[in-house]
Amino acid sequence: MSAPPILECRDIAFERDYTPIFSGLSFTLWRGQILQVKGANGSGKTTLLRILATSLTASQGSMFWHGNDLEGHRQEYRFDMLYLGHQPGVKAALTPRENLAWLRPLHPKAGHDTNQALAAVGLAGMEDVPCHTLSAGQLRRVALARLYLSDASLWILDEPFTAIDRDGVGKLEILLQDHAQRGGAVVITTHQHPQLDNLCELDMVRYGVS
Amino acid sequence: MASPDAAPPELATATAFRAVLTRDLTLAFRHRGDMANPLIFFVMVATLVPLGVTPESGQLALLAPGMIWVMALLASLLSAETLFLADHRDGSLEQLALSPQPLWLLVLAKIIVHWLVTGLPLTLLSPLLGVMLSLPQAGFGPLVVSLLLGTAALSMIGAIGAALTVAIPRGGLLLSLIVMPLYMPVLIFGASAVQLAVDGISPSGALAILGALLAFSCLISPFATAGALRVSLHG
Amino acid sequence: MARTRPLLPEWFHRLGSPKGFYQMTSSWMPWLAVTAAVLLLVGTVWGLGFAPQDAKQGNSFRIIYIHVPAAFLALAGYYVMAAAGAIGLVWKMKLAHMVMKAAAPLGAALTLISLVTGSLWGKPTWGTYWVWDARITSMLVLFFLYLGVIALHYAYTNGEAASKASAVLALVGTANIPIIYKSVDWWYTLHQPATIKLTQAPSMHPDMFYPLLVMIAGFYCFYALVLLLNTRSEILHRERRTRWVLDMAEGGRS
Amino acid sequence: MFQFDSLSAFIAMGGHGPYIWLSYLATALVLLWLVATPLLRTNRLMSALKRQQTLQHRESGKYQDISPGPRTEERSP
Repeated sequence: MSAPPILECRDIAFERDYTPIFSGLSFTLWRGQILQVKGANGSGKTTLLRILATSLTASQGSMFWHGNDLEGHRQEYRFDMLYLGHQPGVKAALTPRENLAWLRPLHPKAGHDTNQALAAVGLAGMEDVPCHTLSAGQLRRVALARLYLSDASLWILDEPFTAIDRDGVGKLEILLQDHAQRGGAVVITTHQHPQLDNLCELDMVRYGVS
Repeated sequence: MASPDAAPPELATATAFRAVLTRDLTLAFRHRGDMANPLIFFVMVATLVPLGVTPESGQLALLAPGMIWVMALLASLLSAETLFLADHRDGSLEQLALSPQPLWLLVLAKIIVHWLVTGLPLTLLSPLLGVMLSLPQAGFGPLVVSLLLGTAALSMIGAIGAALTVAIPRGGLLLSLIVMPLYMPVLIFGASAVQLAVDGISPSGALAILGALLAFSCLISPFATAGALRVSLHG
Repeated sequence: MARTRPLLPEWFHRLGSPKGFYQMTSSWMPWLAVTAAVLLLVGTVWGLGFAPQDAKQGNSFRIIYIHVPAAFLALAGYYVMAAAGAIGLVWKMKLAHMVMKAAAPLGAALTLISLVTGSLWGKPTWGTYWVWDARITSMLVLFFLYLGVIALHYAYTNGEAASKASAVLALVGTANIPIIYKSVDWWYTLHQPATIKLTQAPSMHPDMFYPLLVMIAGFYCFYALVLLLNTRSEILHRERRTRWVLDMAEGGRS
Repeated sequence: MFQFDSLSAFIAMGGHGPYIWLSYLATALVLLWLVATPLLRTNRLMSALKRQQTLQHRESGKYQDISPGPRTEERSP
């Protein structure tokens, strides 16, 4: 591989309120790879994802983006990364269209049409319905619609499949596969068994503190 | 796919600022009822003074400048909590913090909307309170001008407290505790501007300092609030 | 990922490790305690017994020997707390956060002392326990600032977030202190220009002034002593699972 | 040169005695409290750690595991 990995972590450790959660965690994420973070509840999966998304700062260790220390390139990194957490990050009082209207300028990239994105996640015809009338699964789909709109190369998705029905999961798997093939990379956590090829795994139990 | 050596990404920060501004305005419009709460509180507290102190207009006139300002301060304090709470609960605050856009600018947009929705209506309503508390005629002009500047400064300072207590359950009372001392200079110059005008002295000096306080808080507050939000999200 | 730290001398980082700090300061404690006690005792006896009476206020001015040092340190203590918070935020030093957490209640207590002694001094001078004098009002606001920082610190369950949040509040408070003091003075002159300022030391005869210097030095030593005591107790509390603390517990208190 | 001619004059302090002694007493109490809290806190922690150390040697594997065993896999994984 001539080009440096999209994301490389060296010896990441995290402690919350002086109690260590995990330590010594290192991995590299190359283009075209999908990394599934596995581990029991409370093993720090969400914490790791929030560290990768720069929402949390690790107690120790360093992270490299395209070979550069993340510390100096936070803004470019965030420009090229999309993080979807447990909460959808969608305002219930607004309609899906209005929600995407304020979420898109945060990552201003060549984007596709909002209607196409909402149709792709199965919300066709519901673009102008207030989100508080939508179900939890539909709310998450509004957040997932951002994946169709953004050109960020690194996606960090926390439990993207929860509350999504069968065909929604199928579509999402295809989307992740295409993204990887186009040279992007994905980090996900899920308790289901995603049918994805070149899926690599990272088990938190190896880094947990005994 | 961008990589660091590509030209620095064109961030369109202005569009992001406008997007957050319109988002919050539409949200405020969707919850129109909530906009009335600080105003109702403002007028209700005004009726406490005659009930509690004296209905006699001569004495009320002495109290009016200071009391109206105290009530405006309390009303804006009550509404400061709503600034980030809803965004924190549904995760949109984290999305704002993780965007490449400068967080202090997005926070500035939110503070401006918060002022438009609470501070400005309070200012426009204050002459009504002036009448209720028999404020002398000379005081009305300076009252509106001082509240115009003052409520903006209060929204700015209140944002810091709101950001610090957003992750704390039932953080509302704590918000008032940590923000009240920072409100005092604004109250001092705001209320004395009206008092000076009532006493026939030109209030321009006090209003000028009030403007300086607003400028100072505009300079400090967005950055302090952005820093405080990142701390709260870390918690 | 640890923030790339600006260039700092090595001893600053060694000082940064709580264990290193604890062991280094163990030898200072007895000296500090003795000096503080001696200075405070000498100052009190000198101020109460040997300093001449004040022409106007008579003996009640002797309260100045605890009011002024406490007021002075209450304000200086806020800046110490904010500085420790800033160091903790910028260089991510756990020890700095511990120093800040130790400085907050100490500063609040000193502010309380200056308020109580000021009010007791006001009774013989002005006939009432509470007068909205500029200096005392600013001291009261400073007390609220301290209470705000302490309350915010205890509201967070996560210790680290608590230190960072209260550090931010302390810094914002520091930026506002000069403004608060100036605006209270302006407000005071607007309403009551005439009466004397309480802590404006009346034309100090040298014999009155020396005990005051001794008392200020004594309070400084006392402040350093309690700050170190609190920080060391916080270090032991946070490192209670580590080997060196457990050994110390077994080997009897060192 | 001691300012007061007698001990009782010293205590009376020319009529201002109560205020002066009260403020010195209050200050002394607060200062003592400031010194005492960290010392007490350290003592409590140290004795708790000492007790915890001795306890740990005797107490181990005290609770019997009551969580259900692994279910036999009826359906295919």
